[in-house]
Amino acid sequence: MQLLPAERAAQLSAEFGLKQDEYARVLSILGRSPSLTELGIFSVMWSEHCSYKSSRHWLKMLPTKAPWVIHGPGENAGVIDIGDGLAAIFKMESHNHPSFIEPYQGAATGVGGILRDVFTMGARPIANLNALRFGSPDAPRMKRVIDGVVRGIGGYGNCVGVPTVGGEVNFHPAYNGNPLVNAMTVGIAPRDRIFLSAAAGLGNPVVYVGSKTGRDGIHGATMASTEFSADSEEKRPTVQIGDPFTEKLLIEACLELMATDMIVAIQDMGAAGLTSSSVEMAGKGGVGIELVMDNVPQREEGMTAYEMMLSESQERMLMILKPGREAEAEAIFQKWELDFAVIGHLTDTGRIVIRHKGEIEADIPLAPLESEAPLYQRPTVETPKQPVLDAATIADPLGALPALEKLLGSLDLCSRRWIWDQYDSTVGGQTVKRPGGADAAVVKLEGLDRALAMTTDCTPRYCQADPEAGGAQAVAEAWRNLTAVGALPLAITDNMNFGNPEKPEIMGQFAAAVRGMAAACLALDFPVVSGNVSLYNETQGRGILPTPAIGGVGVLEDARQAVGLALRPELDVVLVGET
Amino acid sequence: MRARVTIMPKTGVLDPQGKAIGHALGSLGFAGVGEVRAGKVIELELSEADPAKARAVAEEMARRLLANTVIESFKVELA
Amino acid sequence: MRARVTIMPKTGVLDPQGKAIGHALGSLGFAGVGEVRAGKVIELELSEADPAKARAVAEEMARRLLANTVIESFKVELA
Amino acid sequence: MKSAIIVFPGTNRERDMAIALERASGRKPAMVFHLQDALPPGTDLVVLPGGFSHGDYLRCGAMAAQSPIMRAVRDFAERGGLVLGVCNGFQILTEAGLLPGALLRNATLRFLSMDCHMRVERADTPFTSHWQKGAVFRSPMAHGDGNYFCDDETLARLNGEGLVAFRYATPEGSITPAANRNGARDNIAGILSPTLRICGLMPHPEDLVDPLMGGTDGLPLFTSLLDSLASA
Ligand SMILES: Nc1ncnc2c1ncn2[C@@H]1O[C@H](COP(=O)(O)OP(=O)(O)O)[C@@H](O)[C@H]1O
Repeated sequence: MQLLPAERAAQLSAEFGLKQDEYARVLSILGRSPSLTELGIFSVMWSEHCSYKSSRHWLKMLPTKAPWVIHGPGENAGVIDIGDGLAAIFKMESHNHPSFIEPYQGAATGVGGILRDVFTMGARPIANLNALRFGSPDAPRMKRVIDGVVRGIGGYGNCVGVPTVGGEVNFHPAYNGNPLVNAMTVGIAPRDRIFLSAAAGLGNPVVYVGSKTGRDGIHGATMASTEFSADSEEKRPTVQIGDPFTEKLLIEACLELMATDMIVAIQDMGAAGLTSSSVEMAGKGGVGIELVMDNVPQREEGMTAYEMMLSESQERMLMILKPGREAEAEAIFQKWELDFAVIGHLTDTGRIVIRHKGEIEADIPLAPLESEAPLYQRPTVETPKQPVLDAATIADPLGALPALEKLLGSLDLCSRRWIWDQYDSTVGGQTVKRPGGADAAVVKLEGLDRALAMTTDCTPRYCQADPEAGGAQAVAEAWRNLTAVGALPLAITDNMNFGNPEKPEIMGQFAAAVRGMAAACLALDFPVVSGNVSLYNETQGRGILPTPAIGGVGVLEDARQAVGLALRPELDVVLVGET
Repeated sequence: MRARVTIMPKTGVLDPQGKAIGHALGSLGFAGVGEVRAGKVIELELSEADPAKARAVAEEMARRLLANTVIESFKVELA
Repeated sequence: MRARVTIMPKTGVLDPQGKAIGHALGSLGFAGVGEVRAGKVIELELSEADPAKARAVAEEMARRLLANTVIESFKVELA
Repeated sequence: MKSAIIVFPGTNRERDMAIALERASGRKPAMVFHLQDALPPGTDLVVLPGGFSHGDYLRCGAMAAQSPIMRAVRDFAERGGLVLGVCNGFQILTEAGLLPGALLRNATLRFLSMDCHMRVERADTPFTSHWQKGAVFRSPMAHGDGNYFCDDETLARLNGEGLVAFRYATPEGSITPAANRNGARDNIAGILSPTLRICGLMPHPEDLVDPLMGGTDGLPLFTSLLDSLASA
């Protein structure tokens, strides 16, 4: 193995985003200087994006259990029992930084990534939603960002044939240099056929399927873990291109394979691609894994092991098959015209070993890679409480009618039709309530009376003023939107979008938002089953508004009981609750 | 002056369209097809008569609007 | 042999994309832009080494798949 | 009715179509993969459903039109079989030369997903007999390339021979530019072959066959087909 000279290794580790003490831990785990590939693996596995090192401490406060929760956080997506022998599988994920660099592709690949998180567990995706925050439309580049993001979400979802049924959008100058693109997918699977990622079975083949590997997005996961600066222009070559057509084939091929009994474990290659999928699968299963890079399907010539391990090429999956079933499985992927390659096998060494061209490129013990991953309890500062305004003392500046007109014309309240008119919301033939039709989208389960309701919610303004109340409010709003269509709210996924966690006031926002969310979840019996954290959402030192986006899912036993927004002339309007 | 701006995906950037076309040509029975790349071409009628200036204008158009230089490269030809 | 197939909308066929680009260039402040047409270019790596044969193959590919002659015309260049 | 739905790589509205056909006829259609070279024996209706066959790369429907199964579909059509193409299926039929014209990018250059209204231009066809001539019905549409184009001569022939099946209209039945969101020539939403046995249209009546999804406006397309096959 070619080890990096000590000085070079230290310098590179900093470039890859490892802090000095983190790098010291790498040295003590290995007991020697790392190779380039090893350093790459450590840096992505210990990035904020993959390790949740700043947020994990706080996320533990969220309630994650209920009798209907089948798998909470920790799997590729959350799984809940929805009756009739079925499970709903769902998650939300951010693609904020890539969407600023290349809005169309960034948003498109965000949708692709979250779809894979869901179908990798055996679900057929039945709906997509999104939560978007843009800057002021007059800010430089922002029109292009808005247009590109909306097109990208539509372009990907429409082509894979999963209806985009809901979402939300806000505008605020705090997002001028850092828009938020959060995508959510909901899928359905038989509740006794859920596929997990823990590898098992000494000698079992490790199989790669999907698209070929190119040099796309190398170090994307670490990019999502550092603040944006003016030189992020330089990071451009890392942009990944989405291929929704290949994703559609991958969905069909994986579901066909999942109908057999050949799969032991499966995981999508998301951020940090082959590295995170192989490390996590082997780590969870407590086994070792050996990969031969020569067998990885490659799109470009002369790729190194380092590049292949860190590539973020899209539309790829990794799985462990039962022994001797490779040919049968391969036939399915051939039918769908996808690459299929056995790239390694499981071992009992507890190590990940990467070989390429006869050389060992990496040899890392898996247990400490996980157990010694950095975990921070970063200092927090509470957001100062805002004085309560006495409405009676504030003069009416406009009069009721002009105020109403102004509100209806404001960016945050005006019609979103121009967005959802670009999203196919009916494909699948099960959409009972489309965007604009109800407080939550309602999608029926094919062949059954049952339907799912889903919504995304957050009001960043509230979270800025009082992160705890804002976090609770976002959960409560999701719950209200689900009940408003007649659904029983079951569980949520979340996407925590915040600024730089190294700043105590930002970490204070984060901690308070989690507290608020936890309180609301407990009070409403509305557990968190999956989620995603996106930190370092800042541009040149200015943070975004704290934005804990909530994706809620509920069930209706009879889709015919779904309630929409439309008022019919003969009905009375009744106001419930105190004003 | 007529300018032609050809816009291609940068080398190394995935070209799903080119890939699919290459595949389709194969199934149509065309043998010996290697890499296929799909791009765009935009033909512009410019009132500028000076070739050097016309080229400069077309290049600026490409940089500012026609090409997405994050993922695409472009070339300007005059006719 | 490398072949480049350029595919343009036929005259008389509406080219909304070209029109939109022309409009966008105008709003970016580019003056003196006349007609704008938007087309496609497909670059093919062919194992065929004989130029005449390579051209014939590329033309057949264009006729059978790459261009839709109801709405598009095409041109083959070798490089 | 023994219908066959053709599934190309990237087809994504085959399940919607199967639901509509089953709802009208009580019978499940066969799903036929594009690599097959024959239709199931006894097939009396072939449906090319919506989606993004081959990703809609190059041109919508261009690659699917060259699939092995399309030879069988062509033979079936030549023998007088009924062929319905919806959205991507319509694009494939034009690319295969089974219907004239082509579908260009929407004039708005955006994907259009919304309800539209269509006026039924003739009711004496296997696809439209359960409507009155001039009836207007609502249907979802969802496409990026639905802008019907043909040359003047073809247009004159379509109009002259009554081969336009559906036009985009206002809910009251007026043929206006505003009702024509994608910019199609003469508001054409769907056309027929001269034999009246092949029909292609852009919108998705199959997604409006159930009151639960907002209505049954699209159902007559399928009951018409059932009727014509039952009485054949
Ligand atoms: N980005 C988006 N994608 C899809 N649908 C959206 C998006 N933003 C808003 N919508 C839809 O527009 C409608 C109105 O949105 P919003 O004003 O956020 O509603 P509410 O305040 O009731 O949650 C909802 O049906 C919502 O699903």
